[in-house]
Amino acid sequence: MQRLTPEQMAERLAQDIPDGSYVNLGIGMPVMVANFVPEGRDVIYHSENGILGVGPTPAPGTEDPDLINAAKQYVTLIKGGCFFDTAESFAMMRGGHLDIAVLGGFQVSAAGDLANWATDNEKYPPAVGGAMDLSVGAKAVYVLMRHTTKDGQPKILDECSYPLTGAGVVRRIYTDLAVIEVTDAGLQVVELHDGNSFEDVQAATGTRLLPPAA
Amino acid sequence: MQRLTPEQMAERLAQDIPDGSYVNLGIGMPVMVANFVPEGRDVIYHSENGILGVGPTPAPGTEDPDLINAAKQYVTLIKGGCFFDTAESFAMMRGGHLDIAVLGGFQVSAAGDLANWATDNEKYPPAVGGAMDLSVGAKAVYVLMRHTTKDGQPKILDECSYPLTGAGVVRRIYTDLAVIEVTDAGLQVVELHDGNSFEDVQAATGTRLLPPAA
Amino acid sequence: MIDKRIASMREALTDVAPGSAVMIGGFGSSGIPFELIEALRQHGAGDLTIISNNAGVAEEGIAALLRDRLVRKVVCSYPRSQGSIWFERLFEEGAIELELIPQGTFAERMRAAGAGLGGFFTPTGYGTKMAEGKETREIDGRGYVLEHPLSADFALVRAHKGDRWGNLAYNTAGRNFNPVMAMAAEVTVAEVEHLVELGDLNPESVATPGVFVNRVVAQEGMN
Amino acid sequence: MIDKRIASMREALTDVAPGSAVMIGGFGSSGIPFELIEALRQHGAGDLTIISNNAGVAEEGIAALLRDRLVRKVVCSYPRSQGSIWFERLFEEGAIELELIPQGTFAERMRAAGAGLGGFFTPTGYGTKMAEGKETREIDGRGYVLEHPLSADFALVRAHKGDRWGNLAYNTAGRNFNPVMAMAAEVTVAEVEHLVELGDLNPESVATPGVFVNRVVAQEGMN
Repeated sequence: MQRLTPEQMAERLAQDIPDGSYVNLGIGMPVMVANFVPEGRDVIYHSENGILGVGPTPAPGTEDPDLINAAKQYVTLIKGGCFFDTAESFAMMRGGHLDIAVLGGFQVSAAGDLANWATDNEKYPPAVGGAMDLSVGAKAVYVLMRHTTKDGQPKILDECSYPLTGAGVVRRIYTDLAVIEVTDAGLQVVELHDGNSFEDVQAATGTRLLPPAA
Repeated sequence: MQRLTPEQMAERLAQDIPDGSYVNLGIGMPVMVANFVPEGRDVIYHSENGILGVGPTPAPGTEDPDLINAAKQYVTLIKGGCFFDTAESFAMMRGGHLDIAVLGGFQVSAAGDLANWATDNEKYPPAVGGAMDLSVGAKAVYVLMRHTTKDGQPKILDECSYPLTGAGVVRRIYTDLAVIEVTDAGLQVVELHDGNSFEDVQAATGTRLLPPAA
Repeated sequence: MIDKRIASMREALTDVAPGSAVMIGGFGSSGIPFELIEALRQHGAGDLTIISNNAGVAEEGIAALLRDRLVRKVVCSYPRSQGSIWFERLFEEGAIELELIPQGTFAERMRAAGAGLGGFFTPTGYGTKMAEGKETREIDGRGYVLEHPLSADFALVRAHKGDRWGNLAYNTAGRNFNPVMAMAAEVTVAEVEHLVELGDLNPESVATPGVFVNRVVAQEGMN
Repeated sequence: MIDKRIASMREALTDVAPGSAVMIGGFGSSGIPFELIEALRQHGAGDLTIISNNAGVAEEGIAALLRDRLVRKVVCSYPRSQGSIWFERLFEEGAIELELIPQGTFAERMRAAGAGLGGFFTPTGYGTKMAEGKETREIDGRGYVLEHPLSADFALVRAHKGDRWGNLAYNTAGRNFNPVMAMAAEVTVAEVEHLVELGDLNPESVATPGVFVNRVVAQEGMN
């Protein structure tokens, strides 16, 4: 099977971010999406710690120690950006003011449930951050994740076995194998990445998929 | 009986505002209190529309059209003052961050209930503003009002007949006849203005008062 | 390219339908979007619900909407300032509905709408007429009233400066209700005294981030 | 005369008793009151409940409090950043209690405490483990969880500039949790990079009005 690299996955998702969107990118693979937004589109990135208009990594030596993103990496502010406190930042998120949240995922269910904050390892501390607020608050939640775990187990399942981040919140799943939309009828494959057959992708999935329109 | 003028009433109340207090003065007689705070005391006045550090009336011609107090009069900002929005302003009030609110009153009951926002005239529109938030939120609520109505009816009563602003919220009542503290034992007269006997003040009151300590 | 500028007050309000709920920022005469209100009056959509702290004085602002009988209902904390003749007249006639809300609850209900909350318990109004018909509860020995979010179809706000992304900064106490209303409405239209270039506003002094604003119009000096 | 300045970090924390609940502002390494945390560590009061978004990395800040075993419980949204070795070690040992709260609920619970609200309904966490044991309710067809205010005995916050009345202004994204924590605690102590004269702060850019702050201490360069 053909698997996209993380860069290719981020690039594919970036194509679906419309001009003028307000977007929150989660920690991990999602933050890479910012590097691939097609030229000519104005996209404003939100960071949960109180930034609207997150810009690129600063040149070495020019870092502002207080100016970091949700992943605690140094960033800059673009022209037209602004700062606010956490309560207001989450008002934006929970209040439906952001167009798209791109989140990583441990598991996604057929009903669009998302699990991405805790596993079943009780010795390893859970960490939720802003994921639950984004999952209920953004107008659209896109999950960017590998189709299967490192040892080949499916991550798209009938039901999530890990604790949920949000129930029925996922709109689309962008994996290294396909793009899948969560619909009332079920998980609709909207795109198979080059060289992958529907049957192969179905075989790597823990729940029934609907084939793409012919 | 000796009745204090409104200025004298405001001056009397001002003696009881400690140095360093954050104070909200209601519309009407209460705003006059600011003119009488004893020299050497730093008092910071809050205005519900989003000002901490309200200063005196501006010189004619120097008014800022946006800089008004709760009574919609032009004011200034003192050095060290600041501005914020209404939600934050009422967070201050309701959250117990202001030391004293001085409110006008239509009626006060023996239990410290306050009525100051509506009468029983249904043709006349009620108006509540910030009075209810202040009455539950300030650390101490002082009522500044005449002891009786224009036609001589008592305003301090067993029970308020007008709709309540807050139940059991009043700490002290400053009238033109006396200063009265609301205590668990009842309405305790703490001061009779010069020349007034306890019996005279009791006669002008619609509920039982406790005489001042001898 | 994000550009929320609209050429005129009139064009910014063409889609206000009769029966709309419209928030209007300001307190007394401070921070009031007078030009947008005048454009709303000229637009002429009636049967409006006006959500604003006060109900206008003389023939100005909201008072002119009342005078022209465009308003079915006023939602506010303090309808009768000195000179609120039109509100008082219509109220006495029974020609206008009034929903009176304590000012802090009023601001907080709009914030709740903007912040995606389903409601909150406030001590304000407990034990008074304002709590009648509402759910109440004792929490840690204190009485609270459950209040629900308050949203609207439009919010008309006024700022001192704004840019084409809708970032707004206010002058002194002109801020008041404008930020919470900008959060709470479906469509927020900002009247700005000064339209400035992107990057001219201090990013630490933007009191309304542009994400809350849909349209920005420079004052035309129409009043 | 209102003067909230305290001469040293140490003196600002002398009344922190063992078992206190202490909010600590900041996010990651941004806006963290590192000098106050170090003074708290040297003060030595144990059995603390630390309320902060993260749990420190390496041997810095909150991690040093954990290492010295001064902390009984951590209340936060994201305890394990890369390098949170002390939190992970104590957690695995079962030597520390964790109350994990979604970040928006965390901020909003502190704001509710500061704003005098008794609780609020949030959609965050509905249908998840976070809602277990909590009151839930459907409002207009959507599920919500009832959350209660979160207060503390002390809040340690960090600002860029502060004056003797406790007015605070922040640098860029260093604001984060500092304003809500300043509202929510019994006693708020502010560590400021620059102590400025009264009137030097722009009154429109003060993000934490002085009424929320009890003590102001200039950084000593102790780290």
